[in-house]
This record gives sequence, structure tokens and C-alpha cells, in this order.
Amino acid sequence: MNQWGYVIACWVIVIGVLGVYAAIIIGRGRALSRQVPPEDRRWM
Amino acid sequence: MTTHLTQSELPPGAAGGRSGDGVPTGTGSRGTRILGLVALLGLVFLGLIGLWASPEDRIQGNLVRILYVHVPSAMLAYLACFITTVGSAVYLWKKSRWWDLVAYASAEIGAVFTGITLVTGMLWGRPTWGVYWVWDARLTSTAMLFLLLLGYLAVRRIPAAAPVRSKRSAIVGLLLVPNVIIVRQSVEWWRTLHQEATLFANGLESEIHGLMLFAWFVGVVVFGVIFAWLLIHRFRLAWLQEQIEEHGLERAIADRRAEADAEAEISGAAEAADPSPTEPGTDSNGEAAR
Amino acid sequence: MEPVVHLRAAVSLLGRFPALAGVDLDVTAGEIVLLQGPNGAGKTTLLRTCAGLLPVVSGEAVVLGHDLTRDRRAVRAEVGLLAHATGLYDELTVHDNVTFWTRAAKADPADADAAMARLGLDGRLRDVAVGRLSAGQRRRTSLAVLVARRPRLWLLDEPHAGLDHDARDLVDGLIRDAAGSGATVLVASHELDRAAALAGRSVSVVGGTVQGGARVP
Amino acid sequence: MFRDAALIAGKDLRLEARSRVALNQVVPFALLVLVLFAFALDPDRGILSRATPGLYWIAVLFSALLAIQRAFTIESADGNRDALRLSGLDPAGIYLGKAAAIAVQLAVLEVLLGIGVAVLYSTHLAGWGLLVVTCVGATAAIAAAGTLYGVLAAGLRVRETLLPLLLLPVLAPVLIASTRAFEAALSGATADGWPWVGLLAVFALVYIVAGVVGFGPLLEET
Repeated sequence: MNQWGYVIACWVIVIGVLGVYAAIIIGRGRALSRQVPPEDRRWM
Repeated sequence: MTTHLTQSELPPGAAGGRSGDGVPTGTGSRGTRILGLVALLGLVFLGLIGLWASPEDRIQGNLVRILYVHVPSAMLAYLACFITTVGSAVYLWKKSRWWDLVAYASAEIGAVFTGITLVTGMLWGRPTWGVYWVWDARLTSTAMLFLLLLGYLAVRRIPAAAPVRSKRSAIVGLLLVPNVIIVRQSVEWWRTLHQEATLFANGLESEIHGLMLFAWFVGVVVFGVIFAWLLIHRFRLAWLQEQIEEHGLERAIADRRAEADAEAEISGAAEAADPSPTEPGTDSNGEAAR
Repeated sequence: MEPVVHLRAAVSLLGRFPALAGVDLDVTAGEIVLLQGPNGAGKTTLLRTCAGLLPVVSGEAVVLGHDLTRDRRAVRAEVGLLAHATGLYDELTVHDNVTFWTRAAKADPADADAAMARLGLDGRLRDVAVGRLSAGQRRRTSLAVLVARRPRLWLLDEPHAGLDHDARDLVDGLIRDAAGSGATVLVASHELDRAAALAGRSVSVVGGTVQGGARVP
Repeated sequence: MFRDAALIAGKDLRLEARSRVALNQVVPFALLVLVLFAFALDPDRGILSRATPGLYWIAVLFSALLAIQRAFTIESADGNRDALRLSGLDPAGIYLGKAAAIAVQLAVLEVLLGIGVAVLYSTHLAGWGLLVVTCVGATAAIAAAGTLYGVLAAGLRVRETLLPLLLLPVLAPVLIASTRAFEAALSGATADGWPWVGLLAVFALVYIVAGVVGFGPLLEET
């Protein structure tokens, strides 16, 4: 594995992990917000 | 990240059935969409600068490009840990639910960033030192931070009532920064006892400058925006979870009162028929009614 | 006469369950009040709320002059709660337990020995580990602690349960003496015949609320 | 506060004297750990003698986990939390009392383990001043942090697994400091050991303050 291999691996892992985490939060956010009556969802 | 953008661009009506007059159907809002956009563009820009435009480093060669994501992650991990401690302190002092949830959201995001920092640190270490893990002062303290955060998150998930959980997590959260300081101090002394600070230890080693410094700077800014975006969303998610728990409570009070009124009428009627309250009949009557 | 216990529409929570859903209750000094009602109606919670152990989330709650909605700790020193779970240390002897809890309450250890004598615990039971006692003996031990603390408000949760006949007379005697000396007693009990004879007034607790508790001010 | 602390410590130690759990179970466990280390690190290849300070303190740390777990099991009789809140004891006093009781048991354990190490690993004990001061500092640090995290995990179904997860990362600096201080003492270079003792003292102080402040709110939860 030359240097570029490690660099790409790092970047892919970082962006991948952040992307998956963001998607999980958005997904759960949508699921939960259906159970809460609309007036509580007025975000600032 | 791009998948997230298209989802939130969907007209709210499409995603959630009865979302009413443009009320967001998730934890998204106009502000977070802008922030999300900035984060994405920043990331693309960082990729261009970090991977392509900036030159190789004299000593490390291309490996310096790993630092453009590694160092910002480490900085944000420690920032998240600081926010958790501040949030826990304010919660304990002023009982403000808002700060309690900020502490929780920040700790979870902090754990994600610490994990990223460790992985990229190891991947940077492999070609540099020949081994994935070196008991270097900074890497070791980051690992300890990761364990401390896992401990905090474990307390957040204990099967107990919400106030119990929040209070115990706040105490652990409050001690997060002191623990990290003590850990860093002891690990620093411990490692410098054996060899002077390694090349990697003092961060901006081998006088990084010019475009590399700019790339590093962009990395910090972009990761900062990503952190903020995640924090807002994770906070709102925690807020929603709490609302749901809260609603459960109000309904329970209403049911409880309804049950009491129902019983009162029945036992009232029984007393009318048979005035002396100490008659065992009334008691069993009351029992049967339940 | 300012009531010892004054509750108006008091709501208190057991975790997230609203055990008391709006209680009105007035009790004056020297009174013995019987709390009647089916299991799970909230009798135990009412006693623990008066002892300052549960948060009063809405309504008024003043016990022995302390406003429970603001500070729940101050009232605890002047209250004696006899609960099902005694909280005694099973591996310590009766004598060790009673003296520990008495000294913790800053009461005089001599009162502890007197209380133990009064409840017949100074004989062979004195140095027996509480873990090996029967339920009735354990109750007498925690009663001894309560007596030694000389509380102004007695909160007794099923004091007669599991006691043999003369032990019950002993308990009744203690309650009468306490009321006689100006203390106030709240008794939650299923034993209607015995408790009714003892109590000056009885109220029924149903579904987290109290019927007939409030005296028209 | 200190009067209540003395009362609680007395109660805990009397309870230990009667039930003998620490003496009959925790001390044998600590010796067992030493023996297992000997099996793991073949004695005659010299690793064991070089690693003795570290192994000693790991044995102390694991035994401390058991002692702390035990200290809060005796408080888990049902109704105990209510009794403590109604008892009129100052929460800070309860914290200091329990920490003191744990510290006393740990001190006894450390002495017995010291003998065990001297005999089993035939280590030549030197630099007594530093050894004793390190033990005192480490015991105070472990007891102070252990009691606070012990009450955090108390009363939960998951307490057996939560306490180690919370406490061991926090005690890592204590392990580093006490081991290095012991190495300095045994190797004769006692001057190197004193900064580590300083770290132990700071650690103990931070947790005694946190415990005194934090114990009240923790006891108060409904």
C-alpha cells in the first residue's frame, strides 16, 4: 500500500463515517417527528 | 452526505403525511439546510485543496494529506468534550433541560470524531512508524478520551427514569474535562520519560506553510461547520425523544384522574345504598368495581 | 391551629407515573388519621410525599410548616416514616442498627436503648443480625428507631401487617402515646376494625386522590 | 459533616468485621491475580520482576472494583435509599464515610499484597518512604473516585458492568503514576517518584471535591 492508498483510505473512512452518521440522525429525526404533534416541531 | 441533501430537498408534504403548513417533517429547517450545503461545498473544496492542489510534504510526502482530516477531527473531539462538560455543569447548576440535551448530543458527536481521529491516526502511523499503534502521548490520550466518552454514553443509556439518567450523566459529563486533563498530563509525562516528543506529537511539525497551511485551515473550518450541523440535528433528535416521553406523562396523569373519578362515583353510589363506611361490604364492593 | 399537613391539589410523581393526581388533605396536631383504600391507590405515595421523598410537581403541600414544593429536605428531620421496606442493614445486629440510625438523626443513644426496651428488643434479640429476624421483629426494630427519633409527624404504612396479637397492642399503645404527647399520626392500613377504633378520623384514598380529607378552611 | 462521615465509616467497617467479605473474598482474589500474573509471565525470564510494580497496582485496582461493588451492595437493601435520605445524615458525610471505609479496606489489602509480592516475586523492597506515600496517595485517589462512580452505578441492573467501564479509564492516570512511583522507589531513584505522587494528590483532591458536591444530588433522585 503506497502513500496514496493510505490517504484515500483515510478520506473515504472519514467522509463515509460522517455521512452514515448524518443519515442515521436525519432518518431517526424524521421517524420521531411523526409521533410529535406539529406545534412542537417549530424549530427556531 | 449528498444523499442527505436530496432527501431534505423533498417538499415536506411528500415525506410526512399530515405535515400541515410547511412544518418540517424531520429535524431539518431552513437554517440547517443552508449549513448542510455549506458543509458539502466546503468538503468538496477541502478535497480539491487537500488532495490535489497542495504540494507533498518534504518529509512525509503525501501522508500530510491525512492530517487535513485527522487534526481537525481531533480538535473537534476535544471541543465536543468541552461542550459536554459545560452543558453538564449548567444542567446541574440551573436544571436547564436545554443544556442537558446539548451535552448529550455533543458527547455522541464527540465520540464519532474521536473514533475518526484514532482510525486516521493509525492509518497515518502505519507508513510512518511501520506499526498501526504507537504509545505516543497524543494518540494514547485520544484513545482514553474515546473510552471516557463511551463511559458517558453508557450512563446515558441506563434503563432508568429520565431525571435519574440525566443527573447521573451530568455528573460523569462534568468530570469529563478534568479527567481528560489529568489523563493527558500523566500520559505526557509517561511518554516523555522514555523518548522525546515524536515527530507527530507537536502537530504542525516540519514547518507546514503556504498552500498546506491553507488546506489545514480549510479543514478546520469545514469540520467545524460539519460539527455544528451535526450538533443542531442531534440536539433536535434528543429534543423530540424527550417530547415523546413527556407526552406519555401527560396522558398518564389524565388517565389516572379519569380512573379516580370513575371509582369515586361507584364507591359513592355504594355508600348511598349502605351508609356505614366500615361495613366490609363496601370494601369488597369497591374492590369489585376496580 | 395551623394544620400539621396541608395539601391542596397536590400532584407527585413516582418516576413518570403520577401516583398522586391532585390530593386535598388537612391534618392538625395530635390527630390520628386512618388512610383507607385498595392497593395501588396511592396510600404509600401519600405518606412518602408528606415525608418529602417525592417531588410535588403541582398544587400546595405544606408539612410541619415546610413548603414541600420549594424544599423537600428540611421536613425530613421532623418526620418518622415506617415503610414496608425497613432499609435496615441485614448483616448488622438489632442494637447496631438502632444505635446507628438514632445517632444519624442526632438523637440521644440513651433514647435508642429505651425504645428498644419499650419494643421488647433488649432481650435475646438485641444481638441478633436483622437479616435473621421475622418481618414482625424487623418492623419492631424500625419502630424502635422511629420512636427514638421522637418525630412530630408519624407516617405509618401498614404498621400492623404481620404482627401477632400482643405486638399489635404494643403498636397501638405507641400510637396513642405519640398522639397524646402532641405528635400527629397518619396510618395507612387494611385492618379496618383495629385501625378504625384507634383513628379519630378516616379518609379513603382512591386512584391517587383523597376523599373527605380536606377540612373546609 | 465529619461526624456523619465517622458514623458511616464505622458502620461500614463494623459491617465488614461481621461479614468478613473483604477479608475472605477480596484479599484471596488479589493474591490469585498475583499468581495468575506469575503463570502468564514466566518468572525466571526476568519479565516478572521488572513488571512487579505494574502488576501489583493492577491487582489493587481490580480488587478495589470488588470492594467498591461490595460497599454499594450493602446499601442496596430495599428502602435503604429512603432511610438514608430521611436519616438526617449530611450527604457529603455519607460520601466521605463510605470513601474512608473503602480506603481502610484498600490499605489493608495493599499491605497484604505487598507481602505477597515480596514473597512470590522475591522483590527487594526499597525506598520505603516513597512506597508508603504512594500507597496513601493512590488509596485516597481510588477510594475517592471509586465511591463517586460507585454511587453512579448503584441501584442499576447494569451496575456490575457499568462500574468498571466508568472507573478504570478514569483510574488510568493513577495506575501510571503509582507504578512509575514504585519503579522509582525500587530502583533507588526516589527523586523521580515525587512528581507522580503530586499527580496522585491532585487526582484525589479533584475527586474528593466532586464527591462532596455531587453526592447530595445523586442521593436526591426520586
